[in-house]
Amino acid sequence: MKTSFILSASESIRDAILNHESELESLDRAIGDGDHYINMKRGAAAITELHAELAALTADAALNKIGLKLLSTIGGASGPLLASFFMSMAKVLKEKNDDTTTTYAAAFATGVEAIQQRGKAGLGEKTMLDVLIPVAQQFSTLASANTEINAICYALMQTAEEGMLATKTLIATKGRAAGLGERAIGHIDPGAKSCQLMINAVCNQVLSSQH
Amino acid sequence: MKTSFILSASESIRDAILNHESELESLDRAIGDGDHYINMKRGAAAITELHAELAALTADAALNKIGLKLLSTIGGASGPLLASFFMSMAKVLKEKNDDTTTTYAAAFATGVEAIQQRGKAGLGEKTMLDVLIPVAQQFSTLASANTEINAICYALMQTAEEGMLATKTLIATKGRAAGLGERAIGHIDPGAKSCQLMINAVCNQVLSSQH
Amino acid sequence: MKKFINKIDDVLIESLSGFASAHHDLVELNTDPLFLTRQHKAPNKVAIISGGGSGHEPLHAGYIGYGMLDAACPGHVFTSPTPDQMLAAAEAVHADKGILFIVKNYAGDVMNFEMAAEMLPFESATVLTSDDCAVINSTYTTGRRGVAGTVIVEKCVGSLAESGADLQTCKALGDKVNSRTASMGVALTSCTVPAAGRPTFDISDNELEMGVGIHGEPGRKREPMREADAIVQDVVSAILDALKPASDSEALLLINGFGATPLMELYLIYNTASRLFTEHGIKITRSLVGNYTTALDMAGASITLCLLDEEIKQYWDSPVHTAALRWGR
Amino acid sequence: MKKFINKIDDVLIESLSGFASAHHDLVELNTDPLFLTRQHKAPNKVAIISGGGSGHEPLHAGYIGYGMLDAACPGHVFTSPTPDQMLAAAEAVHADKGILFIVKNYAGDVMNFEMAAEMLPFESATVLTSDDCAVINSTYTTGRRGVAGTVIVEKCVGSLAESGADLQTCKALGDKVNSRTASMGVALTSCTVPAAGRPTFDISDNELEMGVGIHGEPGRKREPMREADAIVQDVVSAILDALKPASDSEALLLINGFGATPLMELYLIYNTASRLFTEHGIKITRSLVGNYTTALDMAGASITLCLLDEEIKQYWDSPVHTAALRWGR
Ligand SMILES: Nc1ncnc2c1ncn2[C@@H]1O[C@H](COP(=O)(O)OP(=O)(O)O)[C@@H](O)[C@H]1O
Ligand SMILES: Nc1ncnc2c1ncn2[C@@H]1O[C@H](COP(=O)(O)OP(=O)(O)O)[C@@H](O)[C@H]1O
Ligand SMILES: [Mg+2]
Ligand SMILES: [Mg+2]
Ligand SMILES: [Mg+2]
Ligand SMILES: [Mg+2]
Repeated sequence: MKTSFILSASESIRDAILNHESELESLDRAIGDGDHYINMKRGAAAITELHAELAALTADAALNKIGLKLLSTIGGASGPLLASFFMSMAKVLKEKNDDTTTTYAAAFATGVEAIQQRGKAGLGEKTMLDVLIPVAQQFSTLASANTEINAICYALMQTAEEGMLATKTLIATKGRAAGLGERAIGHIDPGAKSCQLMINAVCNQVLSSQH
Repeated sequence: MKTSFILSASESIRDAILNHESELESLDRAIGDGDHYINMKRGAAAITELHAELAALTADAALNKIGLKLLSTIGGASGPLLASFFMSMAKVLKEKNDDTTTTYAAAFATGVEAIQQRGKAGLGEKTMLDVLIPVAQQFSTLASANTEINAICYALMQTAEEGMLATKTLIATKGRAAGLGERAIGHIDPGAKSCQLMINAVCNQVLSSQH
Repeated sequence: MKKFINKIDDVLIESLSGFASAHHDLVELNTDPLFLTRQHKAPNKVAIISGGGSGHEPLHAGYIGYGMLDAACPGHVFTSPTPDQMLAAAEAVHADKGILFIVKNYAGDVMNFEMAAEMLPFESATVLTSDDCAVINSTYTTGRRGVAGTVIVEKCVGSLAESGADLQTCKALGDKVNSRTASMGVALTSCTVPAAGRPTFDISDNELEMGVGIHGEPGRKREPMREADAIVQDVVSAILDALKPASDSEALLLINGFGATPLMELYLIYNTASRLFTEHGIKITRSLVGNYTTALDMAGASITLCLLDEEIKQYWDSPVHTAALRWGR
Repeated sequence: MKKFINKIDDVLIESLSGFASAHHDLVELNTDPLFLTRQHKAPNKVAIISGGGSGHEPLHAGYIGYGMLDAACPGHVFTSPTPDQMLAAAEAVHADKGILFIVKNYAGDVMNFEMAAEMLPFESATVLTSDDCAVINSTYTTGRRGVAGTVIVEKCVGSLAESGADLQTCKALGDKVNSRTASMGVALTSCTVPAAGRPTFDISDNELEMGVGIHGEPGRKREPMREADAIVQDVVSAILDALKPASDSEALLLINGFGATPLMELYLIYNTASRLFTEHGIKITRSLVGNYTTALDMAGASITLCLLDEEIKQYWDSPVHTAALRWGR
């Protein structure tokens, strides 16, 4: 992976977040405390400020730095979770940076596992993991089957979207919405939404770089 | 003066106050603290409760008791002022209860003087005195001229109304509205309004007892 | 109107009962007439009594206790108490050195306390507090209103009385503290008197009421809402105009919330106000930030500056043990 | 949104600067990373550090000082602070007996403090407070939230630490106090996060939010507004269900305002709650009424009951000297 890809992907992510201000804000207002958009925006802005510094690093070092920066910037529940994701992903890439889809799938899966461990949560608890776990699984499956990168991107975007939408009918058992019981039903989880947005942004970045 | 007259007059006063709830309330909200109606209502209710006890007293004793009761019930600025009025009036009637219009005019004037002393205020300060002072003066003048009681009543009601309306264009220099400066202009003083209502009620009481 | 109340006529007594029960080690409640006295009546001291309309909590009952008040007479919400309350309270707490009434300068309070003082069988004196510089003083008016600065007067006089000082000495300190104190308030919303059931005044989302009184009385001016620094600047200027402090003065800065303003905002105001006063050469050496003289559920705050001298500092710093102000014991 | 603020991004730092300057005798502010420490660092004691999202003032910075916290890490409004803050705070206050983190049980706080603890070069332990019985505990959820009961935990543990107790003893007391404490809150209005600029939730004039969280998170149920006694009755029942106290228990009753509720109403709530608990055979022997764990400008209140024993009483009663809680010195 090239560091320049990380930089442009992080810009796409930031734009995706900024473009969904009112949606993210109202989702967290409905079943959380209303700050998810602000948290994500603060994180994205901090990474943008870091660009010059990141540009000089290898991809894994850049991802690790991004993780550390998010850890000290976002706060809330999403901060340590996303930080763990990037730092764990960085570790995998540091060991084996062979630029294969399988390696990226493995790195992604390791990142998602780190989120699971940090948050002690799994599938079906109405969190970002309802997007991330299915995406990680599918990514690994498709990568080991040597699926072409464009096809992988389309598939992951669709899975992310499905996972995000599926949170709507769930009762939350983790995070702030866990206090809500039945009242959480009918609302998409904000973290699931922002993860779907980020996956979408990165996939589109990959797709456009293929042309 | 008969105690029974005091009792029925106090009922007319109470009704007049209760019938002007929203007007009194909004006047004090505009240039005061909004409690004048509540204060007057509390005072009127306390006198109603006292009726059985008052009925057994002479007129002057009843008026004195009313003053004391108002003193311990109304509070605010209007409480001690109205209490002083009734207690001073009672003193005059105790000395000379000859049932002449001149005596009543003198008693009324003494009551109004007590208000002036207690509140250290005079004419034109946008208070109840802008009703009471002109009424007291006119009452004395008409009484010494041996004017017929009905004519006196009509005249006093008109003077009270004029005094009340005149407060609208004044700047307040006493009471809560004194902090307002120019902003008090355009609002009738709540205490002036309630005094006008009370004078009206008593005059009508007199008029109807003449028939 | 949404409030934690049952019957409107019972709000005051239920609230005072809760207060007396939560602080039964400090105060005792008498219901007819209504007044509160200090537990552990101190012998041989001037008895300090305050009171006024309710709705300004913790003023005054929250300041009953060692080093401050001996009794408080609460009136109905925003309505002066009546002389029978002061007489009964005085009877309960007098200790042969006379009674000092501390009264906020409002026509109603002044007259009710005055009548009580006239009827009182003991020696008494009165300190009228009049720190609200929103109301321009003039010979034609009843003068400035007493607002949050009253707390400073009560604290200092209370501590002096504790030391056994006589009535005139206590009154003199109260008058001195009052004369060195100026306050001004700003409201962002109205308060709602329970018995009225609706806001005392209407104010839109882009307005503020500059110089508001603690009963929601309109102030100097309805002004456009603006950033905190600009608002604080105007209040600070009014206070400096009123006190005209020498440039090396030492002062106590009190940021008082009116009831619905978060501490976060009060400290932000403190930050700006202390910077502005400091720029003016004033040394802020004492501070108090919180809800000390409120106006029910009004959003807003007042700024109070009290110019200190060695005597005022001494009595401000002395131990106090009340429900709302406590240090040194 | 009408608030005393300048730029939204500066609210927190300006407010904390005001706080640090008003209480410079008690606390010191560090800005990068953001944390506050106690002046007069105590030698040879467990260092107690708390923190969490801002907007709950005086929690936590208001509880820094003798007999309570050594440091506090404020996050952005309603957002957990980050591990670098805890690490720097720990570095500043550790005194060779380890660090005790007191953390309100919210996913974000738990994870950020956990990561800090993992990175910490000192021994540490964590007390998770989880007194909010609005959230029914179950094996599937992250469990109850930590709310106003946190103040009682911080007070007792802080006093114990002052006596020189070791880390595990301090943690054990914290866990014990927490397990004997239950709270539940009711909101009448929403709060408005400055950065959001609009109320977190909509609520009409005849509704209340039963079991609301201190960030304006929806609670158990949206219910019709009703009289105070009926509301308090429901909250008291939930607390009794959660704690199942023996009928001769002794308890501390805390009525906590969320920021915009007048003291008059809080004491009225105290009056009803203490009567109801007493009817249930519980002896209320300690009390605290005021704004101790707020949610910005939310109107509402929570009720907290803490079942006392001799040990908890001893550490509750011990001297404390912080900006928001002070007695005995
Ligand atoms: N234990 C957890 N595991 C995974 N994701 C979680 C967990 N707790 C919370 N989240 C995610 O974090 C999101 C909320 O993030 P954010 O609003 O930034 O933080 P906070 O909840 O602290 O305000 C939720 O929507 C959810 O997706
Ligand atoms: N010094 C005074 N002299 C005469 N009347 C006064 C004086 N001060 C106030 N008032 C009258 O009292 C009225 C207000 O009474 P009220 O609202 O019951 O008491 P408060 O002003 O204490 O709330 C004013 O409208 C005015 O007429
Ligand atoms: Mg959130
Ligand atoms: Mg009035
Ligand atoms: Mg009044
Ligand atoms: Mg949050």
